[in-house]
Amino acid sequence: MPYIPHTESDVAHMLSALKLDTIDQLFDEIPPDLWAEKLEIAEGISEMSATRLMTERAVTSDRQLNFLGAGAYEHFIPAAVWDVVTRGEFMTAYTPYQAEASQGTLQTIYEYQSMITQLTAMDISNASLYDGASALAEALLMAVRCQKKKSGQTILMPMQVHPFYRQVCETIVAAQGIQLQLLPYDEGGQIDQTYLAQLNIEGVVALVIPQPNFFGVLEEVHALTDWAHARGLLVIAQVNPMALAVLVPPGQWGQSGADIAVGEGQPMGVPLASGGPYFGFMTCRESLVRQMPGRIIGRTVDLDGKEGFTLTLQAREQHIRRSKATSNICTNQGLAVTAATVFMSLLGAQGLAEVAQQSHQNCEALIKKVSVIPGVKAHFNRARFHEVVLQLPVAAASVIHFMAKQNIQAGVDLQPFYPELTQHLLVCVTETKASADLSRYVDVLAEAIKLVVAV
Amino acid sequence: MPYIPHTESDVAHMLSALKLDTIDQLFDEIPPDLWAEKLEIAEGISEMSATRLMTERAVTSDRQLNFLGAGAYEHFIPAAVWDVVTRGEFMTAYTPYQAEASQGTLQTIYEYQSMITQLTAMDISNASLYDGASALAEALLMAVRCQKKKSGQTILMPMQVHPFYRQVCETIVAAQGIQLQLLPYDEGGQIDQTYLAQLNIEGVVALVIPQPNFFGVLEEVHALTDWAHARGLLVIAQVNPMALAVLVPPGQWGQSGADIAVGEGQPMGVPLASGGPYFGFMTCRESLVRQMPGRIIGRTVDLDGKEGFTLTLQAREQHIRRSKATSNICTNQGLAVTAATVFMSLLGAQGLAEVAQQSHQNCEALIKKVSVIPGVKAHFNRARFHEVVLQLPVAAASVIHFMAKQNIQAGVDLQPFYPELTQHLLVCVTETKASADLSRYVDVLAEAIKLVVAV
Amino acid sequence: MLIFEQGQPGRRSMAEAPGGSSAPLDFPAHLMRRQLPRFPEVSELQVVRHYTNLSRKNFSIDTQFYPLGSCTMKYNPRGAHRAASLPGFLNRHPLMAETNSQGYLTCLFELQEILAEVTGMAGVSLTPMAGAQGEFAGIAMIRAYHQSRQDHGRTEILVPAAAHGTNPATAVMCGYTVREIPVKADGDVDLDALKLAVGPQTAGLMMTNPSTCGVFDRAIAEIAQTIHQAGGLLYYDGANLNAILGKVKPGAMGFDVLHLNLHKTFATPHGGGGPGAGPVAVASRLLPYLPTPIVMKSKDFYRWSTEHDFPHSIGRLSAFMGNAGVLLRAYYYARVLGRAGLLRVAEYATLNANYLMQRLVDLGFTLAYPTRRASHEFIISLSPQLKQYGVNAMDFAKRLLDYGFHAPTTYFPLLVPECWLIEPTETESLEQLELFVAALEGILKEAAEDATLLKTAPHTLPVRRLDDVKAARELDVKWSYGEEKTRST
Amino acid sequence: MLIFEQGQPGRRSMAEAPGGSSAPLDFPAHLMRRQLPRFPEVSELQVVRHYTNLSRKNFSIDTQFYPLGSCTMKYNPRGAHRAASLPGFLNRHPLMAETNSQGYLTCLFELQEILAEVTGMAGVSLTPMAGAQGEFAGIAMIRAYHQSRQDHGRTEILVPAAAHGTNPATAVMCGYTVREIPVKADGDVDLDALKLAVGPQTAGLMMTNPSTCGVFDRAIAEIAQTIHQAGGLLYYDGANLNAILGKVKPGAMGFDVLHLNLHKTFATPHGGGGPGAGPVAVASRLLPYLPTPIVMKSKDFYRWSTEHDFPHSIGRLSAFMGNAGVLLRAYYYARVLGRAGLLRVAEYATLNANYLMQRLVDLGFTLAYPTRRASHEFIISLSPQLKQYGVNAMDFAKRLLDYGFHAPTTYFPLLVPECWLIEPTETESLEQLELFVAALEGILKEAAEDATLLKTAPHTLPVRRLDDVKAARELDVKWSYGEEKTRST
Ligand SMILES: Cc1ncc(COP(=O)(O)O)c(C=O)c1O
Ligand SMILES: Cc1ncc(COP(=O)(O)O)c(C=O)c1O
Repeated sequence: MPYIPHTESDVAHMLSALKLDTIDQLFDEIPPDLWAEKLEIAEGISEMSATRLMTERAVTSDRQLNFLGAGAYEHFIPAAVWDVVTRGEFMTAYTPYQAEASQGTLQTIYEYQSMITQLTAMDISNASLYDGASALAEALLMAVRCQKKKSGQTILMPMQVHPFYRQVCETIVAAQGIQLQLLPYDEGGQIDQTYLAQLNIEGVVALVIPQPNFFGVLEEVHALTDWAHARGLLVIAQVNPMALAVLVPPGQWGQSGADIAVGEGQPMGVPLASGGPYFGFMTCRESLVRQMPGRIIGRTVDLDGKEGFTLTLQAREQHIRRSKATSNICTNQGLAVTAATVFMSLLGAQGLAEVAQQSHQNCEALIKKVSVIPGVKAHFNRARFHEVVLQLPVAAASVIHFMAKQNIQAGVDLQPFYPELTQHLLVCVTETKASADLSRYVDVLAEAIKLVVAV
Repeated sequence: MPYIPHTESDVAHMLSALKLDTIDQLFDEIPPDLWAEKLEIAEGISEMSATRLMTERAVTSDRQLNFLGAGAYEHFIPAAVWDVVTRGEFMTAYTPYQAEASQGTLQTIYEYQSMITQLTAMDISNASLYDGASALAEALLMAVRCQKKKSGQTILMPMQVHPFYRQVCETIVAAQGIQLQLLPYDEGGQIDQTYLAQLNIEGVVALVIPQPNFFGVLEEVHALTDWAHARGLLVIAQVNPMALAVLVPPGQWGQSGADIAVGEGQPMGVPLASGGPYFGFMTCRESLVRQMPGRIIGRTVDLDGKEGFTLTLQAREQHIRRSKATSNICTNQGLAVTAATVFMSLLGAQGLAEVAQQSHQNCEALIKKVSVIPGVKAHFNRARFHEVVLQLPVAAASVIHFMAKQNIQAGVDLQPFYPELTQHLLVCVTETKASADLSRYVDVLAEAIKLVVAV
Repeated sequence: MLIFEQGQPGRRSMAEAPGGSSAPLDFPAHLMRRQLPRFPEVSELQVVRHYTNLSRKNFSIDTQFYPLGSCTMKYNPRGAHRAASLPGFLNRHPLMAETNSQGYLTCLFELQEILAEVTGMAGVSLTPMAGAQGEFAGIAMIRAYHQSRQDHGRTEILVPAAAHGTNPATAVMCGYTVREIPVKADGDVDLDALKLAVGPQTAGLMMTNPSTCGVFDRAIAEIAQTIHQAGGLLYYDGANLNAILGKVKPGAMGFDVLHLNLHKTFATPHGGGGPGAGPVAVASRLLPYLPTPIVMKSKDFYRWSTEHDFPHSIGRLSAFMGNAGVLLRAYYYARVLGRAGLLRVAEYATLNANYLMQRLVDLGFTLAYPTRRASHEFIISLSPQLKQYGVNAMDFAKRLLDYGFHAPTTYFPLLVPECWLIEPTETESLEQLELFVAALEGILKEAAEDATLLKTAPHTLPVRRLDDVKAARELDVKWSYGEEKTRST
Repeated sequence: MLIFEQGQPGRRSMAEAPGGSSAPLDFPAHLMRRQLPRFPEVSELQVVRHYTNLSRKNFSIDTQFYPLGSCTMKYNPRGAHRAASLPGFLNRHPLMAETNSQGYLTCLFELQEILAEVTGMAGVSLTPMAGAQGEFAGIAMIRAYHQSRQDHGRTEILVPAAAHGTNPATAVMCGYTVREIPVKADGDVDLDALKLAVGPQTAGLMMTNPSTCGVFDRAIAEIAQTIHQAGGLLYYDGANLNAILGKVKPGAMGFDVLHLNLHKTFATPHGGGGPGAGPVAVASRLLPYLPTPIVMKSKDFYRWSTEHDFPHSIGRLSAFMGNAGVLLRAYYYARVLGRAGLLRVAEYATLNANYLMQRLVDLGFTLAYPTRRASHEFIISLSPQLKQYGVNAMDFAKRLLDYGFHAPTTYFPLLVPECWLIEPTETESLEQLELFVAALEGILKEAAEDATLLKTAPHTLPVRRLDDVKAARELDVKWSYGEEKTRST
């Protein structure tokens, strides 16, 4: 029996200790009419067959030249990261409820919290949320809790926050009657500050600032932060951690810094993996810590005064506070956080900055190369980070389709999300791309456009 | 500096402790005329670049449908095996000289020795030799040492021992004046017993019996063993451990069993990996243990009487006995042995038998399918194990070449090794092949033959 | 020692840098970072050694028996890990073209079907990233259902007292108020109390069955009827599905919506706190509200659902589509087990739990529900030991760590005093259970002879009992530079 | 507990079975096995937990400082491991068609070139599977060389007294007798003795330089001249190449043939005793004798050498072509380090050794060669401590284990009494060296105050000092069934 160790004589011994004849008798408290018929599921297969099956399935998405970003970024992950992280002691442990038997996990998360607060220049980090989108949603809820004294619960949400993040926020905050008020972007792809200037902020509690935004464009974070703070709004930064190695961190935005900073942790050593497991990070100002959702690890001492680590401020959490908890989150994304901690230790701040720089330079190099194709250019004309909206002379969907057949993932068609961006492709380039990859991209793109035009 | 942790200030501190100005001064005892010029080697590259380079190189040999055997066998390896074996504590330890700090490795090898002796039905196993071929060579040397009282040092070596094994034996035993006398095979591909009957055994000390032999054919191990023992020869069994799950083990050959049994351990959980690291196993009769080469692990007790494991009978080894050692072997194939131990534990005896059976059946199924192609049939007509010599209507080399282009590794051309086998292909089928794989093989083989005939 | 304490200014793990030339950045100066974050500056060996050694300070399934009740710490097949780590899956961008993703989508589609079958429900969405997010999705669907019927007066979710904390927390996140329903002395929900509690304000009831009391609620049919008659819906918290997998389908019990914890029942690793996956399954009347995306099949082509497929969906719950890597592992697991294997899970999990329960009774431990069968887990109360020796459930738990076993879940469910919730799972052997029994026998003896030994336990772990109060009072949640020089621990 | 003690008849790790139908075997009955071997019968979890926990009983580079002299226990890059584990390499059959193997062959060809360059030799064969097999190949080539010149009187190989055991053992395996050459008090070979020893019977000299005394033999040029003038050849044992990599080429010192231990100098993992790889490199006059196969390049096509390429080869040494996986790791390592990085290996290995030597001198330890620079390793003698406290080199070593450091090599080379051969390697940090110094300071104090503590060490490991004598006298080298019932440990 796969994974079940019981021999026939084990079972006989156990049943006789229970004074029973069959295992089924153990279920005799369950009304017989509830018992299931045979499952309509195929018979089991061996590890060999299952491995072969999965290998064949995986081949269809293997060996793609990937220029997709849009919230999930292909960075090189040193082999040491997952070799260490997949050790049984990390991978097959539970949430560290028994602190003394979980010092490995606990210290690792403490170190993670230390690094994330360094990266964001914020005071406090939790131990992770599910992903960048749900972290943003939790940040909205948290902001509303923090602004309880204010009437109204509207949040200003720029259009150029990741469309999927906005959708997740909708789903999660809707039930609590929180409104998202969308902000338009200007012709540079940034938050439209003239629009802001005229905005009625009645009932508004917070402003979300993405950096870089979904278009890859950098926002004027200082001016925006100061604008919001001047009006008593909280500032929620939604940031790419890799970008923070080179960009001013949310803790230093404007006069007094963002209040909450969240983001998708995936760029820190977590593979693309079809979308998850990733992890959402959340950091905040110290004064807001009691409204923070999720686990937090603290350092303390043991009976002998020796340093040790443990879950702390648990009174915010569902397993203690139940209906009064700051969130319902329980299981988070521990192993991905462990990977991020090892990744950040290996790369170091300098290494992260170099990855960011190299990615950015590769992206700019691609833009330059691609601009020789007639009708192709960068759509927004502002500083950006490793991602760009390319304007094409044809519909992006056709180009994507053609290039996918050549095993090139060309980018994201923006039209479904921004109807006004009719022929626009969101393209990301990271440090993993060699110059030959860029040339290949340009050649196949040119070919694709020609073909589409010809049709 | 890759892998080197020294900062500039570390170096300055260390040099000043040494009262030196430069690292180069540490080399001042080396005559200056010996110092090297700049190395003609490319500049270093990052892990990312090196990984990419190696990935591109590896692609050329990826996704092949493999029907090659000839001493290296593609068996399915459960994921647990190498996940556990590549844990740092196993992979990055040295030879267990400090027993108390190496109980993991030592107990594992003790368990390995226990399993291998069970599999071979022999008394004693060592901790491994380099590979199957060098294990056989060491067995020849050992046999000569054991037969010191006999004059002469000739070993009977069947032609159908793996040709590469015979070459390795030549290389290794030649310097000590040991002769290999080749034995012909009969029309069934077995050791020719009528030839043996007339053989002058003057100066002969041992007989090598392969099971199965290089052709995949089973030898008459009982009769051969008894023949040799009746003449005072030692019997050296050269066996495939996977086959031993279903075949009579060397310890039970004839009246009194083989004296030494060796083989290639690779089928026990070690990947094909281009030929290594594999491991040679060696077992023997208890009375011969002091002539055995290589490490042996023994069980003992510690100061408190608690069970523990340690290197034993070290007086046979080079680090103690130097020029009087039983062999010069020092580093062996420890990690591969660790993998084999985990593999054998996971599969169990029943599992190994099923793998052997399934492989054998798949091979017989292929033979049946392939025999419908005109001019193709099994060349030898005796019982065999999971490997067969196919007679083709054309030269094997051309067929191999054509099928390789279709990413099928068709088999081994026997002509270079056996000039009389002019159109013969050695084909292996293991449990990893599904019925669709066999059909594909047959189809492409038929096509290949047609094409070659047409030329 | 923290990784921060091992660094030296300028030290780097150089092979890990991307290499290549770096022209100066062209960002506007005011947007550029002025100073690098202060990170550890360490070598590759230091990193590998540090985290390898840290890992050795954890208990885990791979190294210890881990009978943590409600958490289903069963063996996590390494084959599933390898399958999910295949480069075609691991390097797959979540937005990769569907034409290049048929293999991946096939796995998910088939997983949806398998989960629908084992739960007896009409449809499945895989996107929730853990049990709690599944709960959120489920309650949000209940809400959407009532709203679609203009049934706006339903403001309350009922939750049995034994429920996991995520249940009430979820209800509140979905805008509901929570009313607790008491549990009877036999572990079943108090049906009379329930009947009194239901009404036009009832949006639904959240419960697990078997419950976290470790027993199967025998009146489940009547409970369902009660809720349904009042116009409410039934939510099934699937955390305990391991107890009945293949044996009883939640759909048959009358549940309308549920989540599964794949990281429990489907044996995916917990990773020291995550990731998990909490797919939701629904009866047909809730199908329109499923969270998206969902994998659809049209003429042998697999694709993601669009808004046209699910215009009434509660929406999206994650940036992409949930914890894909966890889903692949669960799919692998389901395929290896197959029809017969999935059923065996419940059978042997239950056998192990009942056997272990009997053995502890033999030792003199006190069951919380002595008249009942155990499900896949059971509860003992250490109140008698507290009274007799002054040793509480936590002391027992900490001492158990010294014996090389992870402790059961302590002090949950809250309604049982000095509670231990014990779940051995089906992948542990009879011998392992006996070793656990022997340890408890030893500790019981120690409690009688030397209670301090327990009260100051553990004694053999990397640290002794930790000061949680200090941790909360003197909040220290990150390393501060400057500390290197002043500390001596 | 042994894995054998955890089994139960009939228990299996079932997912691992191949599945499928099994018709009865058609072998002749007398060739069939009558009874299955008695193997552990255990579950997958039992196997994973058992070997995971066993691994935790090892010291290793990944977990401890491991200054084992002559063994070069440096960091083993995980990137090399990943690269060698790529499916295209791992699943490649050794006899796969060359047309499908160009990537693999390119790596090996370039590795041959790199090794030739760093050793200053004319040609390389990668096939030897460890240092000792490299030695065999080298001495066999020396033999073949003399034979080709009909120079049959050369029956003797000279070996310095400090040589590793494999050197004399190898010479004997190649049919030579061995003569030991004494080493002087300063660690250099006794040149006068050497001059007396050479003659027409001299086939060659095997030596390492720097030697296992941890010093560079300054008279190497004269040694080479002496041997060459006598008609012998010089064999270089490359185990210590880490000390001079990129700094001095053995070819420049006059060596004719050598092996490299890639598992030392090129950072491939030792695996708890192997595998390694011991490529040989030769000066041009020995090229014809290289062991085969070798990778050849003809017009951008890479292929294996055939008998036509090397008709005078000493032959084949392994079934296929050596430890391919180790070679790929070494190739990766060489590429990542490159020209500058390879040179740095020697520089920083030497810096670490000399610094540590100085620190131990400061503590009052006694150097074996106090007037000399350390190479990448150095020797202290614990004779003074033995005299003063009755505590020998082994006692010190065992106590060091309690401090969480692996011990240096003890009692080798044999010529230094109470010898510790210490090799920190270049990948260890200054802080790590200081921690080691602090530990030795502590132990020195303990030796003075409580010698028994050392003599009965270790105290904190899975076992205390083991009885080697009993192990050899009452040989117990395998599990016997039936033991389960009788044992109690
Ligand atoms: C009964 C019960 N419900 C819900 C949950 C929450 O699931 P998750 O941790 O996956 O969010 C748990 C997890 O411990 C549980 O045991
Ligand atoms: C100086 C010296 N020579 C030779 C060898 C033998 O090398 P291997 O163990 O790779 O066979 C060693 C290994 O310890 C050594 O240190």
